Amino acid sequence: SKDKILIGTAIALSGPFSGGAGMTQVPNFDMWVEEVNARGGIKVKEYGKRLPIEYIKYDTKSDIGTAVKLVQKLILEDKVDFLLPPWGTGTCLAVAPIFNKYKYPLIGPTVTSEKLREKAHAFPYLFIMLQMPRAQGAAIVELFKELGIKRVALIHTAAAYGIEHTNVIKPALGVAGINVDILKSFPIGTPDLTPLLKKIKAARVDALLGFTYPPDTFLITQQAKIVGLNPKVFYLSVGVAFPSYKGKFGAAMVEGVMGPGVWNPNVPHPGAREYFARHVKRWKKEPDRWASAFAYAGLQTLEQAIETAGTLDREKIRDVLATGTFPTVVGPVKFDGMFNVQSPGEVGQWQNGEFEVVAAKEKRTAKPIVPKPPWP
Amino acid sequence: MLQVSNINSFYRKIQALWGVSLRIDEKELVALIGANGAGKTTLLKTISGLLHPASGSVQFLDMRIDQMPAHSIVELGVSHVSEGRRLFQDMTVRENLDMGAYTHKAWNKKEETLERVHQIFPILKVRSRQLARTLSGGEQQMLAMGRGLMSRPRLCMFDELSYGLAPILAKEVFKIVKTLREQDIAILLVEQNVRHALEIADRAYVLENGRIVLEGESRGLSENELIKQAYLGL
Amino acid sequence: MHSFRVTSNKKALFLALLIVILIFAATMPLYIQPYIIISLTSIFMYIVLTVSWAIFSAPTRYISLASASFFGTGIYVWAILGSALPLPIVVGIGGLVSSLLALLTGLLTLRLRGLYFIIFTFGFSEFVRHSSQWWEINISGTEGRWVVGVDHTIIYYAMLILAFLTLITAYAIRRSRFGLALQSIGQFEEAAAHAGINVTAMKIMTFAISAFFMGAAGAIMATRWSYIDPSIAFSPLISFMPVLMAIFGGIGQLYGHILGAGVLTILAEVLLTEFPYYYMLLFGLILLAVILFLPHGLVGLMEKWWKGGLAGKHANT
Amino acid sequence: MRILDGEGVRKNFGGLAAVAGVDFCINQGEIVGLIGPNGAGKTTIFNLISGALNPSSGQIRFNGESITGLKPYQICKRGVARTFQSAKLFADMTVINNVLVWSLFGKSARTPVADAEMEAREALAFVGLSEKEELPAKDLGIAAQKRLEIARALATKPQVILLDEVMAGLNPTEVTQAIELIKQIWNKGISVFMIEHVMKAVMGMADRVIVLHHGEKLAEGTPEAIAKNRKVVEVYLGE
Amino acid sequence: MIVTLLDITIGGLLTGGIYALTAVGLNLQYGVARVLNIAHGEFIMLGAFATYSLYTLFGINPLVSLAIGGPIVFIMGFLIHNTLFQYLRSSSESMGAFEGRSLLASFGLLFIIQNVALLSWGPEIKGYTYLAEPVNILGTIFAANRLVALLFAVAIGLAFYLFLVRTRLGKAIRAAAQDPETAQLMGINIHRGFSRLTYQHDVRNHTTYGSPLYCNCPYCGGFRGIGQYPRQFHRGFDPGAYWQHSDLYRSRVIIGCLLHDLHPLTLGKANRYFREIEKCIVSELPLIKRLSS
Ligand SMILES: Nc1ncnc2c1ncn2[C@@H]1O[C@H](COP(=O)(O)OP(=O)(O)OP(=O)(O)O)[C@@H](O)[C@H]1O
Ligand SMILES: Nc1ncnc2c1ncn2[C@@H]1O[C@H](COP(=O)(O)OP(=O)(O)OP(=O)(O)O)[C@@H](O)[C@H]1O
Ligand SMILES: [Mg+2]
Ligand SMILES: [Mg+2]
Repeated sequence: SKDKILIGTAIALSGPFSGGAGMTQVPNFDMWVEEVNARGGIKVKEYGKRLPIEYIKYDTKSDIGTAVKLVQKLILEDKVDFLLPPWGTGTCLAVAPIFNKYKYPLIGPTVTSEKLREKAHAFPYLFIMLQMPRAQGAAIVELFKELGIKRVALIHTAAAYGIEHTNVIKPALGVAGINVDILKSFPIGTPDLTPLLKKIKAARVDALLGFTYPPDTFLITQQAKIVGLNPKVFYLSVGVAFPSYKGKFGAAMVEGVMGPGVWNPNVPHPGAREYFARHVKRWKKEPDRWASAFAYAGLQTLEQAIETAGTLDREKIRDVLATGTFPTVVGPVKFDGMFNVQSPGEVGQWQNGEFEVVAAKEKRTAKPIVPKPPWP
Repeated sequence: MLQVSNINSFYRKIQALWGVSLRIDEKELVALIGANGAGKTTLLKTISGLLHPASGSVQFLDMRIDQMPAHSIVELGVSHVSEGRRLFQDMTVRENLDMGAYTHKAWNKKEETLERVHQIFPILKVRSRQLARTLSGGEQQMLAMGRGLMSRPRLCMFDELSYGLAPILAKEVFKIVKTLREQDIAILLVEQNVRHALEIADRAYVLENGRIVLEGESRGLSENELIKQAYLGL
Repeated sequence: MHSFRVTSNKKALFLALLIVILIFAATMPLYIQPYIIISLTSIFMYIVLTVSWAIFSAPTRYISLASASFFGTGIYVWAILGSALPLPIVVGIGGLVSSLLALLTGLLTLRLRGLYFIIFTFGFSEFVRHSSQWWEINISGTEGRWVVGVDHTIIYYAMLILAFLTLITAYAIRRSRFGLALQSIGQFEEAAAHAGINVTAMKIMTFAISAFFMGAAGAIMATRWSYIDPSIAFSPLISFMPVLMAIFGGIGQLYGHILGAGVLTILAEVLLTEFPYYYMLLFGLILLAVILFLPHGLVGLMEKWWKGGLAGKHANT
Repeated sequence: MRILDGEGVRKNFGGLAAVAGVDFCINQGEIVGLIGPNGAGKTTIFNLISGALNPSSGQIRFNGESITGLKPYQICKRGVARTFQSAKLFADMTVINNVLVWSLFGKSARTPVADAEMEAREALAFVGLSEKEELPAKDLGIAAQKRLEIARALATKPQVILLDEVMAGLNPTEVTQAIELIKQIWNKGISVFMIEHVMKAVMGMADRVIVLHHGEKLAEGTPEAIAKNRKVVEVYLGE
Repeated sequence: MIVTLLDITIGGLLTGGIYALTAVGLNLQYGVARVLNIAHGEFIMLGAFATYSLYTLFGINPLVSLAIGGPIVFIMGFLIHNTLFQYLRSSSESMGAFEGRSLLASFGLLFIIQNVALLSWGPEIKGYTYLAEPVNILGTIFAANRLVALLFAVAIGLAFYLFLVRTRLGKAIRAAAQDPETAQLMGINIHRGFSRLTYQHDVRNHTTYGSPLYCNCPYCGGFRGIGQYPRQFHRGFDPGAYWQHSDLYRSRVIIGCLLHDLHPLTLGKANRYFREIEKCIVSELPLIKRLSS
């Protein structure tokens, strides 16, 4: 008989990924474990009682080799019952085969890759919470069409995230009759992008569309202000939805900036507002508007799947995951294949200090402000 | 002026000097003679403070200096031109000379001293901006001597004075050393050209296996049979 | 630095020890838990990296930071050929391609000494990473690649054999005329050239040999990762770890490199799993402590014990 | 028979012509002295012969074949060995290993290690350093370092040996010993080209002396003639 | 046309110039103190975080906190050098051994500093905006904070350079680094710590251009520090030739900046990766030629 559920994770607590992991995943993991244990644990019918969670957390140092090894350690040596997902597309993809081999469900909040579509049959244990590039692309194109955008500058960080989004959205823009005037990539962490921004300014495009990682997102925002680049639509990616983005630049400066998301406490899902409040109370900081809530929703999904299956048998739990619907702070999660139907593409925009949903149309919490107001 | 009394010096556990005593008076030119490995360099290092004797004392101008750090001894007016030149290889000729005059006293009169050194070794002026490492062997020797003089010492110790110098220059250098006395500088000279050394020195000491075996007026010593045999190659 | 001639006594001891360890290591997967096998594979990997790094860098005193580029090249060779060819062949090809890359690097950088060399080799591995990234984005149109995975016992044996080969090669080089030549290059390159040693050829050749093992190690390790992209494959950490491990263990002795790789790998894992939040702090402090108190690395400590033990025996008799 | 000769050899350092078009030759079995004031360009000539530097212009031939532009190791393997003015020893290696490197690699044919080791011992015995075989080279005094330099050069079994001031820092008795040593080298059939400021050695041994001044050849001739040459006395020997 | 040229030149100076100055710091450390400081970038990160905290918590003007932070970091560098590196040096039998050990030591420092920063500031990216105002120079626009950082860095770097090359004390530092024993014979008190001065300088210099430019995280140092070694190298990294061939050195700095200036030009034409590749090749060729000749 069992008196606890052993849950482990290997995630970046240090190294370059730890910024993202420390924003979107680690606080939610910790908070969820505390909450579940406060409730007395997860109810498992098989044992006829609530089983508290024992939680093991290892640091991958942001190194994929280490991540792979630690996941093996958790499975083979610590013999955990469940694993929580690591941070980032690359790491998730690298550990996915191991999760599969040992039949551990992987509910990943920060993995998005079109490459997975061809692999779906090979990874029955992989479930993806966040929107895929195709969905995000469609939402953006839809929004641009509505706003009458004709010419865009498309730039991206040279990493899987940026490349895949670009590959997907470029043809979609073409189909919609929107012209890509400038298409450029740059390595993550490039120290100075003013030349590129000046060029975009000179081209007088309607929209800047950037698939960027946090360091570049921050840099471009600052430098766009300096060179006076202020197109009608200003869209950057990972980082825009972070509270620290608003924190660094101030609400006035980020007003009108768009980014992917989106989740905010005003979404009409049960528990959303309460989740937001608990997060702020526990960590003295807001969750980001991009993947935090999805990470938390993934944990809620896992919890519900265990309770529904009424057992710790992971094969059965997988089947529940693959077929069930789970109400969460991001809405009812349901997996179509491995992809979360609750996560179509969404675009957010900073308006008066809140990151409002502006696309898709039916999910709007506010109307888009276009053209973007001038930099303060 | 300098009184070395009964010192014993060691390299870790190996004793290199055994009860060595030596004296230099004002304006005196003293030669130190000995075969390779006799301990000449060791004695010079002990005086200049690079080594500290295990016992015995070194007095300079009535001050005990045997446990003083080397840089303080320099300030008292002792200059030591080391064996093997030991130049600052990646600095220019001029900068090496500047470093010779590092002590406050010497720094104030640097330009004046420099002029004198340039007079003695004109080539150093020509090569001013060249890196020390690219000088020819003899030029390096001249630079080492020049640098030693830059500190305006009261006592100047030369280890292997004429090492690598062409004959004409070696002769010249011996003359220069002699004239240094006229500028109130006492000299302790280690030199393999024993004949020459004895010619210009007032007194000389002979060091063998870390012990002083002979001392006296240099004229007398050059007649000494032992010296003739062992050091003059006669 | 080691002496050219090794006393037969030491040699016999070394051989005996090696054989015992080898038999033990070869039978290990039969009775040991799988995770320990996986950990041992990592240790072997670092032994391969450190020893092969030291084949070139220890005697010549050229500190190379290009290891990542060789290791990563091996990884990519597996990623490209892994599904088509059997493991040993791909590993061999991985080694050869890395050697070729090392020849190129060597031609570019081995004329430089000291800091220049260090910086340039590091620059070179960054350059390789950028180039492969450029290639992937612009030519392959993607960034990451799926890699064919292999069972962990097979990886273990492959790495064990590679480690064994690396050690034998390192030992042979040390004992041969090459070892002496490399050492003299490290001591005074100009004099070595005048002694009739073709310094450039010697350096480049050794550099390529050392790269061979790194590339082979990369090809083997890739099988464990299942997904790679250039920043995973060419992680700069791989360039630094061998240096760290060799100095930590004691740069002058072959067993120092093994010791350094073994101890640091285990230490890192223990710290990482036991103290996830203070891991680096403790790791840094331990590094500092070793540097401060063991000027010759772990080898110094071992030798002290060794000598202490002998002295103790003498005292008793 | 000419074994080593240079024709119009020139080396510029920036604006300075350290060697300004010098002709020289060494015949089989000769001892040739190279003298001249400090900075005259003597060491530079050795550097040019041994391949440490490439001449700005001119030709150097060994046994009638041009060796200009060859690498030091090639020149060494052909049979030209040198010593350095300031000893360039492998400081942390033992004395015997210092020599072993030379005897292993310095010859054109591949020498078995055992033979090379024997030759290294021989060379050390020859210069009288047998007792110090196992010391690290950095523990040697200056005189011993110079001997080690010579032993290393000899271990390559050269046809010509270039000696750069091997007598500097020796006292007269030691100079006499060194002269004996060089004579023995010569007895082995090795031609000697030596830079020296110790006149006793040059005048006593050399068959011919070349005098360099400001990178140019000032005079050449028998020791007796050179000793009397007015110009040489003026710039080099002194009155 | 003139505007573009100006844009390129000043833009290049702003980024290339700061790299070049970081290179000077590294140069000094290695050339004078023989410490190959891998933790170089960590000090930048620390400086940046310090000014960040002072600014966000107490609203202290970053320029002011430089005046406070400078001395603090200076003292820190002093302590690190005086205890750690000085000890390593005196207990190492040769320079080669010291270099190896100091490399390992700076790795130790790197880990410790990163961890301390991680514990005190958390892993997220932080940042603030200061002087992020456009400045118009003859028609082209630059960020004021970059200009200010550059000016500061240039001033400090230049002052220290002149100190080392021109003054009595500066030359003594270099002499002591080359041959400590002989330096003593010149009357230089090597134990009073000269080489540490360079360490301090280096550390201090970093705090200067750290902060307002970038957003910070505990790993920004690692990226900037280690990652920049090669880049810095491409921009005039030349310890050997540094002192005596100061003209050469200067020209390398300028070349470094020019190289960086290629950046806007090439960005207009080709992919950024080509530029990285091109930089490697362009900057390595002349150096290799020079060293092999
Ligand atoms: N650093 C050292 N460590 C150990 N022993 C040393 C050291 N330096 C010198 N010795 C030994 O001390 C003795 C005296 O050496 P010293 O250099 O003083 O002799 P010297 O008379 O100057 O000889 P030379 O004419 O060769 O310069 C020698 O036996 C030498 O081997
Ligand atoms: N790399 C260099 N750069 C500039 N000048 C140099 C370089 N190497 C040598 N020289 C100069 O060339 C000249 C010749 O030097 P060389 O070493 O050949 O002299 P030498 O005849 O051997 O003198 P000595 O008898 O003093 O050793 C010297 O004046 C020296 O300063
Ligand atoms: Mg001596
Ligand atoms: Mg010479």
